[in-house]
Amino acid sequence: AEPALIYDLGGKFDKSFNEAAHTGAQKWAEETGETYREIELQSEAQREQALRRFAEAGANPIVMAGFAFGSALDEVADDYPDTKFAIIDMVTDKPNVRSVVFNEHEGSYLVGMLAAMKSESGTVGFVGGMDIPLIRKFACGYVQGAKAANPDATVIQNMTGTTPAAWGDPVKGAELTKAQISQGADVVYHAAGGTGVGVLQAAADEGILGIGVDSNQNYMHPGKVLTSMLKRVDNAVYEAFSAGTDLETGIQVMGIANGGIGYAIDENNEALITAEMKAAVDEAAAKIASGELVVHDYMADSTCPVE
Amino acid sequence: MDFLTLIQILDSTIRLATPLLLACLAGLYSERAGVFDIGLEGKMLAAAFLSAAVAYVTGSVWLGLLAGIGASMLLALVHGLASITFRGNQLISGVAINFLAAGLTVLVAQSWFQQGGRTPSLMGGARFEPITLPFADALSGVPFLGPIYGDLVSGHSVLVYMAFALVPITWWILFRTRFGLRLRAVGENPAAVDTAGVSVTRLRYAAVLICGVLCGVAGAYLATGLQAGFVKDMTAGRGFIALAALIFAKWRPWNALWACLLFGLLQAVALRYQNLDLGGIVIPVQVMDVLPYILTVIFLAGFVGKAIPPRAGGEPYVKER
Amino acid sequence: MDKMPRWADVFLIPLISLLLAAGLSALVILAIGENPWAAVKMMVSGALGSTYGWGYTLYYTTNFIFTGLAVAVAYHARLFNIGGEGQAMLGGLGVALACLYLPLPHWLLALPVAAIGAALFGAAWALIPAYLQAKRGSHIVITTIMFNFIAAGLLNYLLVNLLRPVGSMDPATDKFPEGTHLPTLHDLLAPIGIEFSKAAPANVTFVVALLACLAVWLLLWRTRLGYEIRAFGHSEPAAVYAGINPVKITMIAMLISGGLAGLMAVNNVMGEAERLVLNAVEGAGFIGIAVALMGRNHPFGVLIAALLFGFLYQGGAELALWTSIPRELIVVIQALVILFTGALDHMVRMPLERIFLSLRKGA
Amino acid sequence: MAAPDAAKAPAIELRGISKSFGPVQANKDISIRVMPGTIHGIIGENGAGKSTLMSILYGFYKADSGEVFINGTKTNITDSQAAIAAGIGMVFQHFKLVPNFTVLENVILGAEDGALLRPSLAKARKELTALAKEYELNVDPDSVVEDLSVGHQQRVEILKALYRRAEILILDEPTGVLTPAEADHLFRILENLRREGKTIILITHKLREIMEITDTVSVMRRGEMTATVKTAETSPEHLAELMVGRKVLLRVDKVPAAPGAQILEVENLQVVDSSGVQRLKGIDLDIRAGEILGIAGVAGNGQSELLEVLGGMREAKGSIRLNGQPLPLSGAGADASARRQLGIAHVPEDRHREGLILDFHAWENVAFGYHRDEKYQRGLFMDNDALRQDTQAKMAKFDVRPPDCWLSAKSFSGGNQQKIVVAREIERNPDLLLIGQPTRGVDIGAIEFIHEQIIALRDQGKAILLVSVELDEIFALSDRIAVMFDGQIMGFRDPATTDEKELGLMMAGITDTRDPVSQEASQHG
Ligand SMILES: Nc1ncnc2c1ncn2[C@@H]1O[C@H](COP(=O)(O)OP(=O)(O)OP(=O)(O)O)[C@@H](O)[C@H]1O
Ligand SMILES: Nc1ncnc2c1ncn2[C@@H]1O[C@H](COP(=O)(O)OP(=O)(O)OP(=O)(O)O)[C@@H](O)[C@H]1O
Ligand SMILES: [Mg+2]
Ligand SMILES: [Mg+2]
Repeated sequence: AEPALIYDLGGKFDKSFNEAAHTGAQKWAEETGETYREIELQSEAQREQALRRFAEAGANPIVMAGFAFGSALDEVADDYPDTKFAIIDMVTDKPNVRSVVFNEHEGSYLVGMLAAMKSESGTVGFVGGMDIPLIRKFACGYVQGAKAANPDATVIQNMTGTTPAAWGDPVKGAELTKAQISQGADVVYHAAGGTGVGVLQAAADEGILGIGVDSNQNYMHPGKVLTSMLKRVDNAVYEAFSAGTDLETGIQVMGIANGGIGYAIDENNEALITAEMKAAVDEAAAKIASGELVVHDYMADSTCPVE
Repeated sequence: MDFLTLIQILDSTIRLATPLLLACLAGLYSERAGVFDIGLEGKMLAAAFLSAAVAYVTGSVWLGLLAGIGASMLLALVHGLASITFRGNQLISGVAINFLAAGLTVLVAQSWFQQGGRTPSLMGGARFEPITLPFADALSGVPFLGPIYGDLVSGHSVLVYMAFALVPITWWILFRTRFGLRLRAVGENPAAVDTAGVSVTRLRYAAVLICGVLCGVAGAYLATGLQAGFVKDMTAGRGFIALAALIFAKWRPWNALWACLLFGLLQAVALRYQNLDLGGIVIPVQVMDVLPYILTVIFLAGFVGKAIPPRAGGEPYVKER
Repeated sequence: MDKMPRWADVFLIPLISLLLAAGLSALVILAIGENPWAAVKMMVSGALGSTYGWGYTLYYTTNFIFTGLAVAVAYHARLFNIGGEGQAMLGGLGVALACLYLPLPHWLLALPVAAIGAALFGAAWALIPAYLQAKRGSHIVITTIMFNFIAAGLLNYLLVNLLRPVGSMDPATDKFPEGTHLPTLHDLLAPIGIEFSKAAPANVTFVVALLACLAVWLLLWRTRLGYEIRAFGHSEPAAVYAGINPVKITMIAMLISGGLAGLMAVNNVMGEAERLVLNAVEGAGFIGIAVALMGRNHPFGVLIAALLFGFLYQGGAELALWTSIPRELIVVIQALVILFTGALDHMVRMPLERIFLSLRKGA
Repeated sequence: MAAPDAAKAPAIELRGISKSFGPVQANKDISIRVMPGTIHGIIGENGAGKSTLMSILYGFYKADSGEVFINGTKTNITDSQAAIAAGIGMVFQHFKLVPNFTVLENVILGAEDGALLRPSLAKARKELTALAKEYELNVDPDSVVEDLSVGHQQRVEILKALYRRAEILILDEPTGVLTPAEADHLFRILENLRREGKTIILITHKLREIMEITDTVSVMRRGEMTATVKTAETSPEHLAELMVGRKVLLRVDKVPAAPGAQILEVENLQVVDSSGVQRLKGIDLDIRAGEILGIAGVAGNGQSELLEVLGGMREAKGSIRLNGQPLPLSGAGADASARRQLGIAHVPEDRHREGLILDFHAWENVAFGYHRDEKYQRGLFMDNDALRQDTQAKMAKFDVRPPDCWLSAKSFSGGNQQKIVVAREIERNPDLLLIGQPTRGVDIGAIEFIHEQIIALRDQGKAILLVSVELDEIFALSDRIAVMFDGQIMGFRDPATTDEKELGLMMAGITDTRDPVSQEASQHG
């Protein structure tokens, strides 16, 4: 059966989260020469219809990019016991569902270190998308990393909004970034989906550095993006598609240890990252992978040890 | 709130007020001539898309601007056809134009760029870059004046300066020229214009097309100045806020400037703060988002001042004895 | 003397407008490199080719009946209510509050209670624009536009800050309790031996919508109130002459209109999502304008037009799913229908009138 | 064109002008010649096509066929611009002024000298001063038009035309809205213009005005030009006959009134309209059973407001008693339906605006205002069958043609529409009938019928308040006449002992000086 992929509201080409999912699906399609179904949601209310329509049409497995599918999937999963579902960023406890969650705090920790090491002002910024625990998890990891690299570092944090619209508001992303720059930030990390396009744009326009998220966004403004926190949604989608109808259900945690999380260095940003920065970060990554260094997960107890 | 933050917020206000101001002045021409226009939003949106698309394809933001104006004028023409030539309901026509733009932009963007209804990001010459005014750098060291001139006044794209310059120009056109006299007359009593031997149809088309031009600039600014590309529904209600500002301004150019700056300020504050803490009272961001609309309703209710629209507004001109 | 026979006015003009809209849409599809004929076939099979398709078509139809009736009732009082979107949003709030906070053990009880909640909240949202129009002459089109935005802000605030269950990331209410779940067409038709798709969301609210059509027809053409609404809509000075209170009629017509728009929430919030999410209305309030214009503001016309738009909506969703034609195609069609039946009415009408005039002279 | 020819050529010549609006033929093959330096009157009943013809001459409408010659030259008047260029100016029945512009701005609108306003305004200011002196056309150039009196607004219209160098001036019913004094002033202006060699076309209903000022007069009837005669060679009676196509009886047969009990008593009635203008300034009147009180006056002097207050369409201060019972004048119970309950029926002045819902079927209109009556209800619903039967009966009795209750009101002719309204109100058998302009725009046959019905109702012992701007109608029907001016009643007169002249002066607000004379007159009578 054809697999299917449903993107969240930010849209397939948000250059970030959804686009990562798309990349994974494309990779699978190119490698296998097979086809898949996909749809971009236009509104909250369509989640269930999209899910059902694919299930009705016999798509299998059906992958959903985004936590917001949780409740729709809860509804639908039981009605199609023979269909396998995979949901990203959310845990749904159904026998035919694979829940893929990422240790975003780990990757954010790494880019936080890079940001603090690169910053000349000692102030770095964070622009989140929708204000939800998941994004706070990014922020918290980032702050921890920055403080680890420079205990005196100041981190300015802003969230874009409280609704899914916060994923697709580049104007607001840019304005928030400009505000942070005026407060002294010279590196700004975003975890804001399509909104981040505006963040990186503003950073580039104002001559400071941005940090991308989810996908490798270094190419968007070569030399102006310090790095990108890689959340290998593409791998998750690729794996789910590859597994096909034999998809293993249950919870799958993707972290530094299993290559699900990382940071990006390529020709667009190699000049920005010195050897010692790289060494420091790689060391931390190794420690996290080995369990020697534990980055606090905001979602574990809804608190963050550092501000 | 310290001085620098204030400058930042005002700076952001100017950027955000610009599309409102352009659209508001656009509406002013149309409505002063007696053609109500709730299709500002749609015209801006169409212009935003086509300007971004053409700027991307050609790499020239000026060509993009022209294309955006063209798209907006095309919709203005439809509005003119419906409300002037075929004497249809201007409100319904406006509603239709908004939907037409909302649908067509995504449809065409999707088939053109295959990026889920958006254009690729614009780079370099495909965008309006900020202009640094003379002496901005020289003055940057001066306290107080430096930031005001250097950050607040200088450093916007050419369209911003154009929008602000349009306020006195519009005033002058409306109140000091023959065209303005006739335009205002046709919005108050078209029969007077008609019997004076001047074509009501031509005047109204002129007004509607000027409205199209300005909406086009507003849309182009959104996509190529404020942002770097088109995304679906990127006007996000700005056309309606501009309409609200127009009512708030009682259809007068200078008032329009103040109204748009006020609404721009509200947007700037809403962008910057999730919740605004005013000494213990926390104003949620949603309140700031809807404040322009609430203010307009209060204003419309006539509790503060009275908004009297042009008398012949909204009505097609039918010859009567 | 009428310029045209009645049937031409009632059927021919909307039909021509629709054909024009369809023709232009086909051109748009061609322009973006797709095959319009294939698109139509896919829409028909997707919307009408299975009980699953029908289930969605009727589900959307139900929404559009309510919002279309809302526009139509206001229209008869010469009020252009484009606040259906906001009123339906608030209707959703009414439904959600009723379902979440009232003990409703069975749908037979839950349905009327939620319906009352929906209608009350929808009507309440029409109240201020109605009052301002009636008492202070504030243009209802502008105020209802503003109220759509205010409704979105209000709902946003409530869902994010007050109604979202603790620990949830979605800005949405909790699931409604089991007792409030409405029977779907599957549940309703199974006892009489008709196999209807279980997955489709069409539910008992469709029947309510049909009843609403009938009720609106009776109201407008068989009751004193309807008589007064229509008289007021035709001429306000005449209404005053006849002792019809303009303020009262404006208020009542808008309250009924807002209530009808609010009732839509019974279908989408209670019948389908079973919780209140952001933007649950999905533009149905605006489609109501197209539906009412197309249906000539007559309840049965609204029913037909709502079916048509239900078909377009579901067919469009299918298109978006299986082709690269985005769902926005429906928005374009909707826009063209509004344009031709509403704003460019004279363009269609004038040549027709001329034809009929010459036919009559010839005869 | 050679000069001697021009001297003889008519200033205006129309040949074979026809114009129809859909099925209505407003002008049929009309030809007319107007010599330069004369005042040419056009008279005709309502809807005869006078305004249409003039609008064609002014390029406001386009004729279906026909030709226009100005000063002997065939002129193609495609639009008002062309008419203005040909030296034609027109003062419309409803002024075409921009209310919130100043006089100066209104005058230059469309006749500006360049793209900038300043020079045009300065030039116009100078020229207005000159014109004002020359023709007694004084208005303050800087006042805003909406603040001016009707008479002054009309002067602005004339100034507009003269500023555009009009040699031919058309005035459409210019005195309908003027007081006699203002009308006299207007006529002085017109004579000044004639003296300057301008050509004037004057449309009016008033035979007196025609006789007073015109040189020649044309009569129109049902879209056709029936005659053109020299004013000096005709008489009002003759013109009236030409207008309606047969001998007109200016009297209605009726027996003398036998007034009974006091039905309506009005004391100190005051009305202030929404813009703060006082429309009624303390009205006192009473009407007895079996009596018709006619209210005469120039339109706009408060008659409409009086009817509206009595009919419950408007709030007021003061007191009204019906059959001795005081009526509320504001709030609940002061609306039209409450008044109807108490036995007040009302035939409104404007049947299109108020009396009928034009898009409703005839049967729906027959209940209009009475739709809450018990007999039209069946449970929750309206009893449409009862309505239709009722309609059919009334249509038969009042000879409404065609007697089809399914036709929409707009498909009936004016006279039949008015019959439907009158039938509805009279058949209710009211104690008091308010009736405004009962025969405006109604053909002569229907006029007689409606007049008979009104008299018959009086003879049944009902009280009737008649408002009409037609003095003939007032004289024909009234048992007593009250004259309104500026929101006040100038006095009551007995129709048998007064005359048009006296009423005319009262309508201009002049009573004191005339009072002894009128008493004298009544002693003679
Ligand atoms: N714009 C129009 N559309 C339709 N019918 C019209 C129009 N203008 C005039 N008519 C009709 O043409 C006929 C002649 O009207 P016109 O106004 O010329 O009469 P009139 O002699 O000026 O009457 P009045 O004395 O009432 O001013 C009438 O039947 C009128 O209803
Ligand atoms: N004898 C008749 N002559 C003309 N039309 C008739 C006749 N009998 C019935 N009709 C038509 O039948 C219909 C009766 O329906 P109803 O009275 O409810 O509607 P209506 O008042 O015409 O309004 P609508 O057409 O909007 O429903 C009308 O369309 C009416 O025109
Ligand atoms: Mg006339
Ligand atoms: Mg007339």
